Amino acid sequence: MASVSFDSVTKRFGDFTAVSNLGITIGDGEFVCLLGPSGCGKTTTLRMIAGLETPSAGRVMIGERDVTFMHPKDRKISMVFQDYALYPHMNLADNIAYPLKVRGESQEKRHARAREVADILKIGQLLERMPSQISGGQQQRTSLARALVYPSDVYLFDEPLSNLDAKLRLEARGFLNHLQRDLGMTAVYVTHDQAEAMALATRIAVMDAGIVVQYAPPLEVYRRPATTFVANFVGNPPMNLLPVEAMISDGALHLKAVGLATAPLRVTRAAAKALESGKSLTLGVRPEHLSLASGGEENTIAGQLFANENMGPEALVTLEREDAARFTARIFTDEMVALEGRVTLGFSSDHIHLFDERGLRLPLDHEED
Amino acid sequence: MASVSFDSVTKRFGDFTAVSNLGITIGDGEFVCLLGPSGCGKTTTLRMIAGLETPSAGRVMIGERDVTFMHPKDRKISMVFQDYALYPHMNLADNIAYPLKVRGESQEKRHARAREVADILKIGQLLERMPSQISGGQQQRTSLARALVYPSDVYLFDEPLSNLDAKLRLEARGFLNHLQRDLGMTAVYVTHDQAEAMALATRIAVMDAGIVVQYAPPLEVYRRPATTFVANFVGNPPMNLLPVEAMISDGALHLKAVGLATAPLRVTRAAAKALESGKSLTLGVRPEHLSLASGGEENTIAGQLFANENMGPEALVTLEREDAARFTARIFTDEMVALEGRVTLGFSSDHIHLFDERGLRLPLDHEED
Amino acid sequence: MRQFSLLSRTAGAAFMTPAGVLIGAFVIAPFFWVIYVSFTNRTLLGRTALNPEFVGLANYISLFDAGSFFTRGEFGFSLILTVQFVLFSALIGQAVLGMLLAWMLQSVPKSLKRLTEMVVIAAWILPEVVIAFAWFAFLDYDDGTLNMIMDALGLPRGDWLLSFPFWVIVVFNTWRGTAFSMMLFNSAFSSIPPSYFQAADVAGASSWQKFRDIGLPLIRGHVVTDLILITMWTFNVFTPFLLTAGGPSYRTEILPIYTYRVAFRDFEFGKGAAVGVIVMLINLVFALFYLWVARKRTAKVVA
Amino acid sequence: ADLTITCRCVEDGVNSEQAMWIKESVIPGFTEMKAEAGEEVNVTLTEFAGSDEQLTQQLALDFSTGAGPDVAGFDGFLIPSFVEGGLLKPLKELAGDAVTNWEGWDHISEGAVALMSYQGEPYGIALGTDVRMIFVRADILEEAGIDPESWQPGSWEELLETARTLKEKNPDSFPLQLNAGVPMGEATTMQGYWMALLGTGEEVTDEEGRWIVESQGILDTLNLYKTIYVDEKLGDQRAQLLGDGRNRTFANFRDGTTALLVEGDWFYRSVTAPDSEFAVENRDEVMTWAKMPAKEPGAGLRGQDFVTISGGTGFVLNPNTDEPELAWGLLAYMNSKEQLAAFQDFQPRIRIRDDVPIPDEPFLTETSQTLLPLTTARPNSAEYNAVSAEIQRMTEAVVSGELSPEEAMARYRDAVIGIVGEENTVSLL
Amino acid sequence: MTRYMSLYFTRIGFSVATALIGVFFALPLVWFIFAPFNPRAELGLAIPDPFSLSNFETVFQNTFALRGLWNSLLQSVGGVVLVGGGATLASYALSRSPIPGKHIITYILLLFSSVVAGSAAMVPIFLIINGMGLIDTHIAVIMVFAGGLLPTAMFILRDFIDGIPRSYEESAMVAGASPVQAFFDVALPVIRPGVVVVVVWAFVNIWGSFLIPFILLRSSEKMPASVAIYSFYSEAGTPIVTLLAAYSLIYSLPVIALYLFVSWKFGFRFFGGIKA
Ligand SMILES: Nc1ncnc2c1ncn2[C@@H]1O[C@H](COP(=O)(O)OP(=O)(O)OP(=O)(O)O)[C@@H](O)[C@H]1O
Ligand SMILES: Nc1ncnc2c1ncn2[C@@H]1O[C@H](COP(=O)(O)OP(=O)(O)OP(=O)(O)O)[C@@H](O)[C@H]1O
Ligand SMILES: [Mg+2]
Ligand SMILES: [Mg+2]
Repeated sequence: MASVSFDSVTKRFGDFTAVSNLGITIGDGEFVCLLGPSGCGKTTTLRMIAGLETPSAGRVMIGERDVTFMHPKDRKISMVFQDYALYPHMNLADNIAYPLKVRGESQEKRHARAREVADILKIGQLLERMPSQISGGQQQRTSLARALVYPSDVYLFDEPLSNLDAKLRLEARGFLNHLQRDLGMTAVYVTHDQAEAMALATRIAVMDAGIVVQYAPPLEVYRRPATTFVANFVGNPPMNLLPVEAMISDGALHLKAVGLATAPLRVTRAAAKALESGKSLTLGVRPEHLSLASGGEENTIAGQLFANENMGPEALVTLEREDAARFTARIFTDEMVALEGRVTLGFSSDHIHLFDERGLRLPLDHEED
Repeated sequence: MASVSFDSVTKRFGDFTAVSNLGITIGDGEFVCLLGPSGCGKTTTLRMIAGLETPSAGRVMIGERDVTFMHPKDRKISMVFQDYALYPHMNLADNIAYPLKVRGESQEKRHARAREVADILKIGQLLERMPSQISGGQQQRTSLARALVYPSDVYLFDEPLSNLDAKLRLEARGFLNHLQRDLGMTAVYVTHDQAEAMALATRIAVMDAGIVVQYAPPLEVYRRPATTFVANFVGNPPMNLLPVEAMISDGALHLKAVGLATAPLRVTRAAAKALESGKSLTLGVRPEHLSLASGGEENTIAGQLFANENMGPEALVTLEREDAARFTARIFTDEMVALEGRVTLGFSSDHIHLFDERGLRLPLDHEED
Repeated sequence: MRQFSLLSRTAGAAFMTPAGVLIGAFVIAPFFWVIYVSFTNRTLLGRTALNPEFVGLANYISLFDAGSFFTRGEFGFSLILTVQFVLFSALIGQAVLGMLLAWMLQSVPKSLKRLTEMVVIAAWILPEVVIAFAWFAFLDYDDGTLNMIMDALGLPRGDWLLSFPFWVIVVFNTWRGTAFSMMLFNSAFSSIPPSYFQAADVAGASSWQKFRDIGLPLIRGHVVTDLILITMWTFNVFTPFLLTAGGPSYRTEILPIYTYRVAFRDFEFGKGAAVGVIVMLINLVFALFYLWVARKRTAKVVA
Repeated sequence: ADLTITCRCVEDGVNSEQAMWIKESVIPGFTEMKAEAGEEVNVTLTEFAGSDEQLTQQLALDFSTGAGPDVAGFDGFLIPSFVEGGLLKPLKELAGDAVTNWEGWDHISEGAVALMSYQGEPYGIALGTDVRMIFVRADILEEAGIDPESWQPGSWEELLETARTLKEKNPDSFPLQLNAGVPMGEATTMQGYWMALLGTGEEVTDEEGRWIVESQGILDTLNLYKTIYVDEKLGDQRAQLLGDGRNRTFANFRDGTTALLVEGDWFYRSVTAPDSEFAVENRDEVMTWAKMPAKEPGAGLRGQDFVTISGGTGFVLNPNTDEPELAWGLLAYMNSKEQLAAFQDFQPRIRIRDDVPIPDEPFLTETSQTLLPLTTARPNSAEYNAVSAEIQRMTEAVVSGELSPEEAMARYRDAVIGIVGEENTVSLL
Repeated sequence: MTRYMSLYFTRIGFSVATALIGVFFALPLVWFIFAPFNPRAELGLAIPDPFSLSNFETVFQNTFALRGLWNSLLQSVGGVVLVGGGATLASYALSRSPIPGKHIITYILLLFSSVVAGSAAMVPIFLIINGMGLIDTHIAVIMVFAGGLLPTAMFILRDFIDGIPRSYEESAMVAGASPVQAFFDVALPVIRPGVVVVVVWAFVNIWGSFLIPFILLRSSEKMPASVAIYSFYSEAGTPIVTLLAAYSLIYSLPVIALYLFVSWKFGFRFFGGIKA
């Protein structure tokens, strides 16, 4: 095991900068998720660790070694590919044992070890099959087995679960969580599914257009998203965001928007300084912090019912405001939520997020640390 | 709009029976989801409505018309495909207007109508683009637009959201929910994602190996799964199931299994008759009905911590029992759930499900109707 | 800057070497020899064999001599004939028939599909001497299979090789080469997601509409490749020689046969080489034309 | 030392007898002779199964590069163009005195030496020569009430008259065959065009060696073709145009569709020989021959009443052979009295040496005695080959009905001027 | 019900049309099915009576012709090995290594090869082979065929390889394989279906070709079947129909067998196809 660090790494493809001035460090034994929308440079970052792309500038270190220009085969890494890249002409045993084969292990030893790993991953009875003869979930585990068959400094995962269906994904996720707990491996895990990142990571690097916008533990990312981008990206359904106008009075902050009524907010001194009345801000409330309210009170928002999805233990109620903005509330109940027409949702001041006009988080009093 | 009904429909591919003796009716204006695991015959059922497969036996009716052998183009249906099937060489306008083109509408009329529909679906400004130049969510809406451009009796959807990422899927789901509410269309919707089915359907047909095992409204399916199969399939994470032994004493039912302690259950008279002591049953508890308990009490189950996934507003805690069975609890909290070693989960008798040895639901007293 | 790639430049060069050497020796070197010789009056026999002279464009000019350009047995006649031959047998014959077959094969019963593919491909893979002989027997005036059929149908017999020699080689070449286009289009069609066609079915499209609106536009890239290859091959096809020897009266003397005559009967290498170069230029023009048409259509669609 | 020899001959195939002779007589004899002289020689025969034309192509390429067999079968009329191209060397230059001193020259007539010579220098030795005539189906003439024994047309008109009679008797037949068209290649020029043209008193060149590009003789010849194939359908027009036309003419004769066929003696020796594909049943009874008449009596070349022409094939030496003396030794040995005599056992024929007895074959004796005095040869010119190809085109244009004789001749004129240059042509009109 | 028919009319129509085209393709070959077994075969179509193998007996006595088959096999296999091997390596390099202008290269080579396919280039090829001292050798024939077929083979294969995910080799390298190991262990087996197509195509081309062996070979022991078939021409230079038909059938069997084998084992098709 070893740490991985990026030293001002930039990667350009022609004119296009895919990753720009990256400087994060992944500690030994950490499980870091790279999270971000399609095309934001996650895969590129991962591939630079693997040696499948060469940085245009900067250095990549694994432990104490500068691996910037090292061939992948010399890096002591393992990687799980999104499409698994199982060799269609080898059976599972040979697929799993391939890293041992290229290292010149004897057939016997290889297969013994492959069986060992396969047993751990519960695919021991499939070793004679060809990849085309097993299910997607089993393929996923085979590719995992291949990555684990040989001790590596760093384990890399490129959206390994994205080809699985919902249930298998959940199962595999639990499995990975367990594995990480057991092995304490250093892992870098690419995903664009925030739930996956939340469930697995010790730290999440949220990326946007080649830049890491927040690098923090999952709950931190969830509770204090650094920007509107993160706020919108993390959480399912995403945080409701609404443009509001700031009004300072009595050292407290009032927010103004059509159909919105908020209680005065106490802000940190630093934030208060930066704020002036009339400034436009963004208000954020997570769906799970919204509840059905009777209307008219403080800290409520109202609109026309847009959709009402009852799904067993919870319901998603979406209202549409006059300005076409939508607000979704996630209500934990296994009763049928029957609604019609105008709907009012309430929230508590404790669960309010505020962002300035550049989209950066404004620390509020209740979360001052 | 029209209803759809199946009259003892069976579909065989060679020796293999894909759909067997299907007899459901989809009412006018209903939104029915066909839900089931891969290969259970959902698509085949849908394609028989569309006319893309011909039943081996039985009749398919749309409204009053027997359409069993009718060509798809004469059925007055619209269909949205899993991969959208947008023609990559036509721009959105042409894609959307294609059904009108084959009906010989003039270029002008076609485009006017395409614009109308596109505007409703908020892709009006993209009409000149090619499918490759728009996002997955927009592609999804385009394919929806193509299905809506022409008035149909029935709308068919074959996993239309499965190619979208989590966030877009959620958004599109809300959108469909809204559309259904607005248009009141008769729709048959294939999915293997239970959340989708729960959120959208007026009724769900849960299928297994070509047979409809339960056909009921979503909450009914969630609350009273007819079989272990349904119980396991509906709900995310799925219901925890555990083999137990029945012990009847004092007209109450006691359940016995290692590490399990349940309060005596009152069962319906009918059920009590059928039960004998020593019979093996299956106990089911949904993850969202499990909570952390201190151990030793009644209605608890204990085991070693297997995985602990904290994901913002909720955490999934999985324990592994000595017999390798796993139990997952879904805990709604946005605090970090810190756990180690042995874990005990508790549940209430109200939230217990019981199934007999054939997997069929045993009605319990608290849900007697 | 070192840049990672799956195969380094050196390894790539090493991988290229075997093919490179063979191509260098037996394609590129002969190619430049042909170009060079096309500017000389080199022959094999007679006086100019020992002292070939550099004659500039004389070979080309003489090929395009206006006085005899359209005369049978001259270059111009062959050229026009060949263009027609390519048009009818490759573009209309092989490509269209191949396309038609590939399209229909998508929806006919499996056994029929296999059988048809088998005979079509047999026509393609059997050795040309064998094929030529089979056709000879097929077309024979007195007892050929074709005339037997004509008799049976109550139609007049035809003296095919004599009365319609050009059409015979057109049909022959179509017959011989359709397999390639068929296979190419077949796999092209089957790489189109079936849902595209089903969506059209549901939308109400007929088979022809599906072909015109979806099938054809989507395999445009394959069509271009196919046209480039079969055009090139047809411009070079020598097999009709075995059937007609270019006759009667030069009526089937397509350019490959013409070149053969000039280079190997008359041993006028200079002139033969010039023909070869012109054929290559025509091939180039055709290829560029196909690519241009394909690109233009794409551009129009995008715009 | 190793020697290779090539000819268009294959056991059980083309020129089978020749292949047998070389394999069974020449090679063993030669190796034995050399072995006795203490020299180990290894001779192999490469049997070539393709066409004459293809063999020419191979030899031309081989001789231009130093590859190829040491001794090669060769058609005499190609010698000038090969020599001009530097692809052949005189025997004397290759093997020196051994050639000059060869005893065989004394037994070969000057005319026969000339068959394989150019500008007075021998480049090879002919195996033999041939003559051309009209082959006749006696049975068919008889059926039409013509006495085959005495039948000998004295003019083209008489020839045509007979043909007309036969055609009338059997309208589906094509009684007369005079080769024309491109597919038959040199067989058109030699067996067809020359045989007619000579009957007008002309040759292809004039006395000074200039090529005649316009003349009454050419027109008369072309008109004869036109009469036969276009106007009166006395001949099988298809056979002149199709790729396998020559074989059709053979088949026509075999089947009796054609009664009068102008061919060389090879037709008798090989084509219709018993057991061959075109064997004529009861050949000795139903097949006779007649001389080819001039247009009018006395109008033929040199004022003759009848005409014929000869060519010859033989063997040449590879100009680049590694073993010129030995190769010559083999060539000389092949043409020794013993070997040519041995050849008669495989195939009786008039041999080139006067000391090899003519076999007891009435046909060979008669034809050679009658026709050899009348014969002539093709011009010894490097351009002949190319001009001959133009002649074939010209005849094809006429027999296919595509061009009139005048038009065809005009095109011929232009083409020949293009080949040899205007200064080397002459118009006799 | 009438509408039901319309669907099936298309299908039936297609089936009938396909069958007709199939018949059109089969007709010229029908003669071939009968003639070899007919000791009195002529150009006319006739059911053999009696059915006999005597033609084959005669053919099998012709050692020259039999050796021709062997030579064809030698040259085809040799050529196929060079084409298959050379094209695989080269197309792989073109697809995977950072060689500049690699797209245009295949097109240019394709055009070059079109010139060389014509008979005009036989002369320089003869001169080159002669210069190498390889006239009348199998290896000469093999190399010339390989050179001529390689550009097209590369054109077909490169497209195929481009369509194969790079993650196969990438995963091998991450696992510790060198580029060459990755090629042989992983890429090559995955490319195989494409190589098979090229191999069959090359085999068929070489197997039937006349001109190149004819120009480059001299001794009858080395001539392939395409040349040796002329030994079934009579004294007069006409085909001996019976023997020729029998020999043609024998001569055709290997390509048919190869095709059947390949389509059974791998499925002979242009996977996804080659496209510009
Ligand atoms: N080889 C390349 N050449 C040019 N551009 C590239 C190349 N590889 C990636 N890119 C571009 O770099 C950007 C980042 O790509 P990357 O694959 O890292 O995205 P990602 O975050 O993994 O996205 P996804 O979730 O879609 O996989 C994209 O815009 C992509 O188009
Ligand atoms: N054309 C066919 N020929 C043979 N078997 C088929 C055919 N189409 C479907 N099947 C089989 O019928 C069964 C049901 O297929 P169907 O496509 O309806 O499943 P599904 O429920 O839609 O599954 P998925 O969620 O994977 O799409 C499957 O086992 C499938 O293999
Ligand atoms: Mg990626
Ligand atoms: Mg499906």
